[in-house]
Amino acid sequence: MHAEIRIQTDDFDMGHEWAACRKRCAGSAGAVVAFGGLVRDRAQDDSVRGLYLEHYPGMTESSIRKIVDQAATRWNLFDVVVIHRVGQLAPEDQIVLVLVASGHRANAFTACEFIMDYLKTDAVFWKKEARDGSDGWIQATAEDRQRRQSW
Amino acid sequence: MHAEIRIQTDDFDMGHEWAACRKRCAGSAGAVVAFGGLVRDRAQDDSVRGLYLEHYPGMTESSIRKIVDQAATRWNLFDVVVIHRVGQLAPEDQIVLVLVASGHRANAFTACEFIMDYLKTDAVFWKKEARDGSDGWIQATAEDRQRRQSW
Amino acid sequence: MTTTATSVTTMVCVRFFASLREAVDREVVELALDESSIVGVRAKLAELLTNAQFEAIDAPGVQVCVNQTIVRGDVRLETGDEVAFLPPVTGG
Amino acid sequence: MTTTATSVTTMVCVRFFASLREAVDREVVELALDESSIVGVRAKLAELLTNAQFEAIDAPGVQVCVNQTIVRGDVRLETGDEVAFLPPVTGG
Repeated sequence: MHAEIRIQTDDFDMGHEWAACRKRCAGSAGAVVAFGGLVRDRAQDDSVRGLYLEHYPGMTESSIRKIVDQAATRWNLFDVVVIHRVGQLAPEDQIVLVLVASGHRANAFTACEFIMDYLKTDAVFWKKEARDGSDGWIQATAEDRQRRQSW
Repeated sequence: MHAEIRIQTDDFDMGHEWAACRKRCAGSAGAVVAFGGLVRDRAQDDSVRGLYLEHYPGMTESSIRKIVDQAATRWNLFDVVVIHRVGQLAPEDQIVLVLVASGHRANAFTACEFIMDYLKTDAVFWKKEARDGSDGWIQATAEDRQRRQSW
Repeated sequence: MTTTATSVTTMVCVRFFASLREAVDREVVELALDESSIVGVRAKLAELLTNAQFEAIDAPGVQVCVNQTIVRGDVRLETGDEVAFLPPVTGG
Repeated sequence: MTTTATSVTTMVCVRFFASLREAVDREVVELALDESSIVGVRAKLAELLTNAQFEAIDAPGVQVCVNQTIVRGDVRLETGDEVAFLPPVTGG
């Protein structure tokens, strides 16, 4: 299995990642599922000016690696790419990409959703949301923790 | 909601569709989920030489429209794109793209999987697989019908 | 001799897809119906096709459409209607 | 005067992230420990920080790492170890 984890300030190019993934598992993969997370311009009726993401170099990568390895063990995956941006982001920006290729759609969907749920609760990132009026560090929600427990 | 359904012999460009979808729902969408179906080079231990897809112009589009409208009613979607290829395809080729944007990831994942499950059983397409030795028309599997019933 | 409205023959177009197209070896046929209904279409096709071909379009799982809408049981037809025989579908 | 091996002071680096970095107004501190353990780190931080700052790093939900591995309870430390205080994480 090909697994790739990148933490970067730069944006990523979905078309490029999709093509590279297809090329790596050409012929064997029947299903590719991609999740893209974007910065929204509103949160709980406040307008959002930006999002600042912080990480712990080295530890963040290994926290994601653990999640990806779990997914690869539970489902039959050919390819996993996780790209997570850090630093200052603005509304409409891409935050995260999770790309999963498998033989069939059920495994690809389930593994991609599993990885996203675990990223919310277990990946070593911190997010500060700049809203109109006040800035604040965001935590995983009760729903996030529930979803994580459900796996 | 923006809904787009295209049946075409030409290939599609994931990067282009992703960018266009992001642009249409910039700021409001927090989650984009894409499913890509690819032609595999093997099926049940036979090697596959190609896949021929046939459709019923007009009726095929309306069968997909029904599926998309159902998804949009059940989940809160900003954008849905379904591109389905027809004609002669070779292993590694892209067959289908389902792209769904929503405020949050749960709705986007669920709606995308729902649309794919219904495409397998309800969309008006026929597929003929050219295997080593024999060609044959494919039917939705028992698992496909089960998944469709589960919604 | 002039034809009256009641004696005008109903002309429909019948389409076959995928495995059924191959089974009946035809994509489209124009039928002049004695009885303006699906039952009338089936009667004409029984004359036109071999037994094996007719069995293919009469098999369980085959759906019948009129003007791109799936119909169950018998329905009335008018000239210009498009009837289609669809084998089990699968997309994605 | 020469120091013997047993009297060498353990030097560790302590890092604070995100809300904790802001709360203690520091990113990294170097600490010379009297006691070579997490307990020793906490004792030194209690001296160095204000009460409010210490409460922030001592709050429920804060995780302690040694060399990028989360630890629970007390563990021994050696010179060169990196200790980190992590507020609740969330990615994606």
